[in-house]
Amino acid sequence: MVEFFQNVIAGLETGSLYALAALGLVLIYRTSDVINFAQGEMAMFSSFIAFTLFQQTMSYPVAFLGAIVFAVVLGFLVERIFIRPASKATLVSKMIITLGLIMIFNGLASAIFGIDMHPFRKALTMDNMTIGEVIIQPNAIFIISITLVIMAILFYMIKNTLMGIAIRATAQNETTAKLMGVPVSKVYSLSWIIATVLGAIAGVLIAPTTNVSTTMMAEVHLKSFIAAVLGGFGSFVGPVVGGFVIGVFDNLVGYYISLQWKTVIVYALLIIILIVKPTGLFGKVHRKKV
Amino acid sequence: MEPILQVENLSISFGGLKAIDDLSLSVEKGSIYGLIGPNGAGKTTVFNCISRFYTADQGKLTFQGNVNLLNYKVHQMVDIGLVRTFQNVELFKNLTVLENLIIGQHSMTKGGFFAQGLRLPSVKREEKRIRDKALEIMDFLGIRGIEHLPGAAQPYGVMKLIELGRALMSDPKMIILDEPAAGMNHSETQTLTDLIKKIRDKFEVTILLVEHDMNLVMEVCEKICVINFGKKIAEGTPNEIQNHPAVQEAYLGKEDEVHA
Amino acid sequence: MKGILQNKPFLYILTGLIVAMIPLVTDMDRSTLTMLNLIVIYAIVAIGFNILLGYAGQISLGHAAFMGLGAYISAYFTSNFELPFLASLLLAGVIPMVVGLILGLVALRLEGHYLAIATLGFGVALQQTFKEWIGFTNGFSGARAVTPEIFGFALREREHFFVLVVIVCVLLILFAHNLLSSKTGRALIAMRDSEHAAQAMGVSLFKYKLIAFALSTFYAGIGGSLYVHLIRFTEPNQWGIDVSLNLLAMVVIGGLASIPGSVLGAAFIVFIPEFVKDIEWLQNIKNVASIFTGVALVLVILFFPYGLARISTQIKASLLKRQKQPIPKEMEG
Amino acid sequence: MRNYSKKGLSLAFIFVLLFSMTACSGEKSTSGKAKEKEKVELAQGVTKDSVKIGTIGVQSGALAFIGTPYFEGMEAYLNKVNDDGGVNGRKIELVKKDDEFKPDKAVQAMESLVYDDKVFAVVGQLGTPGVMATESIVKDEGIPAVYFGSGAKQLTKSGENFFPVQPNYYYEGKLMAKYAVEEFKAKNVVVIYQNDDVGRDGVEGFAEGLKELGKSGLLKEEGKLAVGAADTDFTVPVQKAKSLNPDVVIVYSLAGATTGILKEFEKVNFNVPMITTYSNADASFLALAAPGAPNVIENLHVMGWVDAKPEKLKPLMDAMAKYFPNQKVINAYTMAGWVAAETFVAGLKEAGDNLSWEGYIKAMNGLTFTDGLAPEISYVKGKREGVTKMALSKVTKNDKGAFIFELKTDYTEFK
Repeated sequence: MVEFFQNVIAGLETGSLYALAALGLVLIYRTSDVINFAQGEMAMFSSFIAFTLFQQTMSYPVAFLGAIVFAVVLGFLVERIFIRPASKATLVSKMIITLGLIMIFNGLASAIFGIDMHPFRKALTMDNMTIGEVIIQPNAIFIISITLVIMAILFYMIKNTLMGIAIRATAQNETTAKLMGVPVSKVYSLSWIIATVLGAIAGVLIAPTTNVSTTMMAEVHLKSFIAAVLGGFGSFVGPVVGGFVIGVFDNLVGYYISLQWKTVIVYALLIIILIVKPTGLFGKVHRKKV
Repeated sequence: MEPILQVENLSISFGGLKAIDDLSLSVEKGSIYGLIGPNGAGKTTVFNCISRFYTADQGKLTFQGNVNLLNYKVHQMVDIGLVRTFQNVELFKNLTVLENLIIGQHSMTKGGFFAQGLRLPSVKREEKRIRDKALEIMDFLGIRGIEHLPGAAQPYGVMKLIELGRALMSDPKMIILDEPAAGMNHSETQTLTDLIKKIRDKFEVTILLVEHDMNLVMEVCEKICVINFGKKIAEGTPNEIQNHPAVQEAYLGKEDEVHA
Repeated sequence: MKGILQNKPFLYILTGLIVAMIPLVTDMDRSTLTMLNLIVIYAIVAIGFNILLGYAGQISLGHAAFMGLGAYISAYFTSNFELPFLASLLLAGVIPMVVGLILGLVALRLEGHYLAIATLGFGVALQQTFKEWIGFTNGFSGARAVTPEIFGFALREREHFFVLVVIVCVLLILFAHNLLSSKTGRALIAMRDSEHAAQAMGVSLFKYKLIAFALSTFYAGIGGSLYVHLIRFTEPNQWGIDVSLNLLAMVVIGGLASIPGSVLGAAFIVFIPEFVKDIEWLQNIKNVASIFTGVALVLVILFFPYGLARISTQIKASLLKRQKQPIPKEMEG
Repeated sequence: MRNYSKKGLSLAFIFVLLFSMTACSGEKSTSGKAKEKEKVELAQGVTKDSVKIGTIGVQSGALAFIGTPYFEGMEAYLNKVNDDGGVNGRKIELVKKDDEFKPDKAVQAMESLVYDDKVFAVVGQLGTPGVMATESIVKDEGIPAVYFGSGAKQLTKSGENFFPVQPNYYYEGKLMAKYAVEEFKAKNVVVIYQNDDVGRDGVEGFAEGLKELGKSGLLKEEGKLAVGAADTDFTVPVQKAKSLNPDVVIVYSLAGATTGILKEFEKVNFNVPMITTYSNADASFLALAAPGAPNVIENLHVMGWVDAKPEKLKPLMDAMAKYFPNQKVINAYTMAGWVAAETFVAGLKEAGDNLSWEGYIKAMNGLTFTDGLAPEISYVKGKREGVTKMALSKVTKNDKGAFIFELKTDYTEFK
């Protein structure tokens, strides 16, 4: 039973990072209809900024904030330079642009930061707590709660603020939103900025586990896609739940079924869920309009 | 005259809202039958049920006396002789005009997978046959000369004709037209009125249409069914309908300008 | 004469003939020849993938795994059962095709991005199976393949192998071309353009989605088989998502729903990194090839959205209506 | 457009005919080529003042962190040799090819080295997929190939012209078993291994080693725990390991996964002796792993096949400082590259002016090299095992509180 809880808590910890990244994916997808395959690489870039700043200043908050500021700029620039000029391109074409961005960012990162792995510190370095025999790291609690807080803020903003309403309107129907006077181009910029920041946070928080390197986000990125699909691209709650589910499920399958076949089992289950519920766990099925 | 299509007690609802409520109607073979009603009355929904895009919650759909439509899937409709057009013209934008028409013969086009890949003589003959047939129909519709242009780059009226031609290609027994005159100007509508009659006579088909344009409906249809809120409120000849009090109240009365 | 030049099958055969001859009459480096072989092999896979993406409008991000499956099958049957090369080539097409049908069934339920991720997951799972099913794949030690023999003639030289891959490629191009310009092709395009209208015209989505997946995985398997007999080695890490993404890039860069485009796209993706690596003053920058390919990808999408194969048409069109820009500026909200 | 005539068919026929004709003529031209080759084969890539050698390995992409230091180590040594006047008056020229860790690129690279650049030897080819894919070319051509940056075990049986140096993972695994049994008196062992070519060979070798020592019972089937190189969560294998209550844990994974595993050990306070692979035997690994696991890392033992004593490493450090002054990372890969060059040059010196492939292979066959970083490399009597003597070091804190490796055992062989 101890092992069970240990696995679940760790699953929630990594799962919350998948969730953050997935939320970014869904935000961009809902507003600008792009699946951003470069999200992981962008987060990696931001993490390198955090690492570099930390090396310079030895202050974790400064490094963290620096990465976020960088992510804001990066998200803005990527949308302006690469995505907006292609706004009339097909969905697949936009997807390919983000694939091109993977190559560009990965190449640039190793050209600028080098190809070595670097250790990075945790957000909280206090001693572990124990409940019964289950060991809980304060850092894990921090990660899970920061994820939940960010989500809460985001949900609140999207539900209640003007910008949030604009985002939802654009997500529903771009043309109508434009006609209604929603500053659609600002909404695009904003959603890319928020998404890139979310990715950066996920990157900085996973860095203590994966080390800072050009490949650090590979797994998180792939899992965030699955989280988004599992929860459904149609809602903002879905990907969050999807992230937690993937994180926990991954560990439970590894522990109780097979470490070697874990990946196959998780993906097979994903496909089965999709077949049963093609729009994800939280997606609504619409009768197609003819 | 025997009925070609019988709709009995058709009902369908979306999320608790009844779109069609216990609707029955019967279309006679060889006739031109109109389905009208105010916006949101459920006309297109009826069409979607008949053409099997929607599966009704209850009701019976019988075609040619003994064919239960509920046993067939959407793509099998053309096989049994029932073909439809769409409200917002759905042409295939990456096919040429000619190819758009040829698709209409899809189910009747012979030739297996490998025969096509190897382009056996039988496939070549078949291609020639359907091509000639398509050209013939284009002649009939008066749209020759644009065969090799992209289907979706034509004027709206022409696209409507192409879609009509595509439907005719499938050797239908019955054609369902979803607002054929939508987006057409007066003279185009006039041409369409004649065309619909000509099609019925030449191809010996039954035509069921949903339409907003009252002139067209009154002029072309032999029998009209009026629905509102998913329910049938009247059925009869154009004359009967025009003088039907319930219809005037529900529909014509409010939209006098249509008559003007 | 003009008629002949407009006869596409004739042009395909003629081009194939000329291309196959080039290495035989010129003196090329062996490594360059290997690259040419790879280009044609990837072209085969890209053509299949284009049938799926360009014609049928179905996306897959797991197609590398099917190429890998073809490679493993061919390596396995030629080495372990001494199956003749041509028979194993066929088998390497047919078995992935059957597996591809399963993916096609998945595609019947899913659309767009969901399909993209489901296929991505399928690819990862298949690749993971290569890693774990050691009896069949020999795990990370890799599977070896023999030099192919056709009617007793061993294709040891790259020039000869090239003739083989070009012949296979031309045959598959002709098959694809014929199929796509008949009933099946029209049905696929119709399905991509409007599923509703296609269905209403009697096109069975079930049948044609399955056909598209089956064809594309067949081509991928054939490509995989040729690949493994050229390189004579394969291992599981090769068949990951990066190759799937490359396939996607080939098809989009070359031009959706264009057979010559697929070939151009394959050449572009295989050749450009090699080309960039040979530019001396760039060599000090790490990963310059990757940056360059990425930039090229983005530029092609932004400025030649119809693909390399249609650049001339695009330029002609934009000259005709000069007032209309190929990429309309976005309206500000 | 669609008048496919019979012309198409008849042309296809001509095409096939032409193919068979060209196939025949092609054969002629190749036999011509082969003859040409024989003439130059005597010393391809060798002139009176230079020897051209080639190498292949990953220099870009995700695994560049291996290739970059590795090739730097190699170049540092070669630059040093050249600056000291070369070998018998011949400067060594190195042609580097990037294979991105992909077999097809490796094949192209090997082809251009052997047939186009016409190098004398292939030295220090890096990466198992590439090495495996090009093995048949090297074998067919008979070109000397010295040092493989690969732990694949079949290289020891590839042929006369193959000169492996780096111990293969399978062998290392066997040796680990010996240490586990003899040094640690283990009763119950768990292996956490990276589930790829590295870890699988390691765990297989370990099991075989136990078997040969008659101790198969030490490692149970459920004690073999797989991790992925890119995993983000190591809770499961560590929980499983802990629940099996082992007295020694083998961590057979590369730096990335190993640091993750160590952190998880630290988190659950799992203190048990650990042995890891020689791939992690360097200071940069410690710099990466120690911050996240300051306590448990002192339980870590590492295998080593290069003598990393400061005085032995001095030439390497000096050369790196001279030729790659900006490189701060000097790790096991740098040392490996250095040894690759060292071993090749040792053979070159031995061969003197007899620089045909046969001459070089003959010279190597008489070589027992003990002056380098590796304690002993010998190819005498057709031996092709590479380095077989390895030693165990333990992580400790030095006086300044920094983590270092401390040699614990002598260099020993498996039996």
